[in-house]
Amino acid sequence: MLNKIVNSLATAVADVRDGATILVGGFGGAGVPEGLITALLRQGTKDLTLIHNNAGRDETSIAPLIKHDRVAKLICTFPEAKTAYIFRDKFLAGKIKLELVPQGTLAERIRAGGSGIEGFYTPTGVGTEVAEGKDRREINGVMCILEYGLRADFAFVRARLGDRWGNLVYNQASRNFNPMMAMAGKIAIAEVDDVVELGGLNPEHVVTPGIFVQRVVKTENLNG
Amino acid sequence: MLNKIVNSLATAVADVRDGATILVGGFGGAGVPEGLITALLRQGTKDLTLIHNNAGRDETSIAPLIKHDRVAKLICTFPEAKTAYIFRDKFLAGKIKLELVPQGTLAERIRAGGSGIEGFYTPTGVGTEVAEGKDRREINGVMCILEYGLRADFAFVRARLGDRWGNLVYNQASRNFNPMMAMAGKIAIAEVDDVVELGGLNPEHVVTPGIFVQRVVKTENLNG
Amino acid sequence: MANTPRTPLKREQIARRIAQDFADGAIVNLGIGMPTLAANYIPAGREILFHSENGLLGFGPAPEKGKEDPNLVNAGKEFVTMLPGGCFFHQADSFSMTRGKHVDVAVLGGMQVNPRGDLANWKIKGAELGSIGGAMDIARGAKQVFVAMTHTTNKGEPKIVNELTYPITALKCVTRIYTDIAVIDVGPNGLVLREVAPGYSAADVQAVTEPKLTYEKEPAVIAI
Amino acid sequence: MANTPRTPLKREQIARRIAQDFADGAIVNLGIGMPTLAANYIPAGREILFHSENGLLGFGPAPEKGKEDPNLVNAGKEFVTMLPGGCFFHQADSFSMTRGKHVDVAVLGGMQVNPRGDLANWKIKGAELGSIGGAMDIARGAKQVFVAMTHTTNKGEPKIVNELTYPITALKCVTRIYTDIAVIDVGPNGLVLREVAPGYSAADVQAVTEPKLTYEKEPAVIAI
Repeated sequence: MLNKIVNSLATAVADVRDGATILVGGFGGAGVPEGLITALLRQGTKDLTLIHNNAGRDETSIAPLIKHDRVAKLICTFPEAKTAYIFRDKFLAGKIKLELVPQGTLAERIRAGGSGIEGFYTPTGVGTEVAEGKDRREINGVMCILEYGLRADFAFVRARLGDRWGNLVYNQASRNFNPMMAMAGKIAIAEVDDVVELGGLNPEHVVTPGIFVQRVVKTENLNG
Repeated sequence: MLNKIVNSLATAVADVRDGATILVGGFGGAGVPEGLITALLRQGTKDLTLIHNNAGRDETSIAPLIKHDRVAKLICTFPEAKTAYIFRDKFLAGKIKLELVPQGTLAERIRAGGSGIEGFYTPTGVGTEVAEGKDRREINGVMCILEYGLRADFAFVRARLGDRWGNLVYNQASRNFNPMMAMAGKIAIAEVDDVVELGGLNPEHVVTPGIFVQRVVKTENLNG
Repeated sequence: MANTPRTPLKREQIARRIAQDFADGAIVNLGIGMPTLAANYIPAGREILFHSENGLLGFGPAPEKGKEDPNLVNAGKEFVTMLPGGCFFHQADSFSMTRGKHVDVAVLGGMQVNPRGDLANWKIKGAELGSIGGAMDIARGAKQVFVAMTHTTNKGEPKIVNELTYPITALKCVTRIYTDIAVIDVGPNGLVLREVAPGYSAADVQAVTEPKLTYEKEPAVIAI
Repeated sequence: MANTPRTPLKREQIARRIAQDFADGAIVNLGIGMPTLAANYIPAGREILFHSENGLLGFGPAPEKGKEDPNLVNAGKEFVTMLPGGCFFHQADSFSMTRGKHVDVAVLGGMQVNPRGDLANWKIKGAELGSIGGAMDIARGAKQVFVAMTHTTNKGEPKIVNELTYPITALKCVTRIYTDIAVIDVGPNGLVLREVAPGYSAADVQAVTEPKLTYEKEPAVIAI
């Protein structure tokens, strides 16, 4: 029987090792797997590379991992924000590396990684500092740069409902990066509001087919 | 007011000109916009380039257009089939050109075209005749070939329901190529079982957001 | 007109002027800050669909107090509502929309624009950090890019310059510039002054604009 | 064993043998023809998820007579049903699954296989036409590729050869070969004979196999 349900957040992240690369879903405060992040903080892993749209949001999202020096490198699109003061201090102190990626390019690189597409040519970033050192090619009269697919050891995603085969549906704008990240994580772990019985999700409405998800865990309030 | 509803299949295809390139949805018999194809046959346009998974299915799907010598070129994945005898005869008589593309590469080329991605590196086809004349590149130890985004003047898609903003949902396995084709057609025309009021589709369940669709038309039985 | 005192537009007035240029049925992406205000001034009788790069199309105004949903936010992390016909999608699809030229108009903030329509808006010159977010993809991909900004910096330096000195967002993307004192088109032969704020002459605008402006006759006064 | 008459496996028996190698919970894609039969022989107690490249995961057996739905077909255009937990998706997502190494096992028909695991199965040598369909993507992308075929051609020529003479489908993809007389692994050092049909010796199999087979001891008889 194919059963991807895991009993606790702590169990779900127990095998994340030092130096792991982790895709973390969410955009601002919506769709961030806060429970998995908290469980990982308690688990103690360090030297992580995180891939996430933002650089933390006050004391939530990925900020606690950055605050406790667990993150060696961050790949993100929007590091400069009032709410990302923890990242800013660590960055200026030289304690964390940053790779800055345009948002659409980040989404596409992750999708490509999960799809076995090794690289693609995009017009986004041409003529900007993002293009520095990258291969250029003109196709159909459009100048493009070459970007590479992005995969990770783990993906932490946040969904509304999941079943034991790993099928997921999301909650409105909290969908954001989560479906692509599930595709590109070798082990994709979905933190869900609720687990439903197999057949509880309409086959027409499933957003992430279970094939992309390795573990499903019901959210818990670890700070309560 | 944004109203993409068109009154008849004939009106929907009236401006397709000789030499146009058309993406035609469907896989086998599922999800083929039969009404739009029939309307186009009556409209009389010729020298078409069609992009479709198959090469016609007995006397249905794109076969009537091929039979009446409207198609100058076909880009497809599965031309050799018992049911594609009309195409076979025309091809062997030198009356239609063929570009053969692996199915996943075709799907991805269409999605890329609709997404402003000009090209991508895929491992599919390496070492085969599909790779002949194509740029090669090894990325992350994986040998790949360069494939290009594919766009068309029109996309003919088949959906279950549509609204006046162009939002679409499909019917089970008839989804297949239709969503990508809607993305990549400059003018995407959706033939639907029924038109619903705005708000009649759940925002979580829309498969093709209306931004990708230019015209929505209720199906008609043109052969009745 | 010689008697009218020079009256630069307020932020809300710039936003109102921009909104007049949204065609009925247009799909519009509004950047954070002044651009977002344009949503409040849609001329009566026009239906505009707002796209937000975090995965929304067809969203509406802020919810009533107490009805905010953290899973329903726009790219500026503001609470929004969904209109009938709106839908959700993931970020890869969202940037297929922008990169793939499906969005009619993007309104972006600006730090500098040059006569070729190159835009700088994501990072202050010499800053340690900056946030790209969706800016590079959206500036490159929207069919029309409107820039909303004050005409000069706090120190009175022109923001419309011959050559960008701030980090570039995208090349040849801006189609129209809206400032507190002028509306300027980016044409094939450079900048064309279309409208001025009350009390301003073309010469007044030219005096705080580095590149040469052209205009056929004394430009119209912005209707506010 | 010397007394057992040589009894090559029937198609159904080959399919049954293949199905024994599907691990519980495996995601399996079955090619058209003999591979499809394997679905009928899943060992008791194992839950297998079938993927079809036209956009289905978790489909079940053929419907009752009279309940066929033309919108619910697999890649072989056969009518199927959906199991609880099944879902639909478009073809670009479907090939993200195969190309992106998310499918555990693909079972494909074969025309020729060589000791490096290169496969030919889409076009007869010298034919005017052939159909690639999803074969190149699936052969290249599945984690394991099982080939199901008769051991020799109608004329008795080996299909397991030193060098392919038929058009190639994919390089280095086949992991195991199931024929009417043997089960053979493609190992790092070439072909390893694992099992033989009743009444056959290793020497019998070698006699109709062009490359050298290795085996540690007289191989086991296929349990049918």
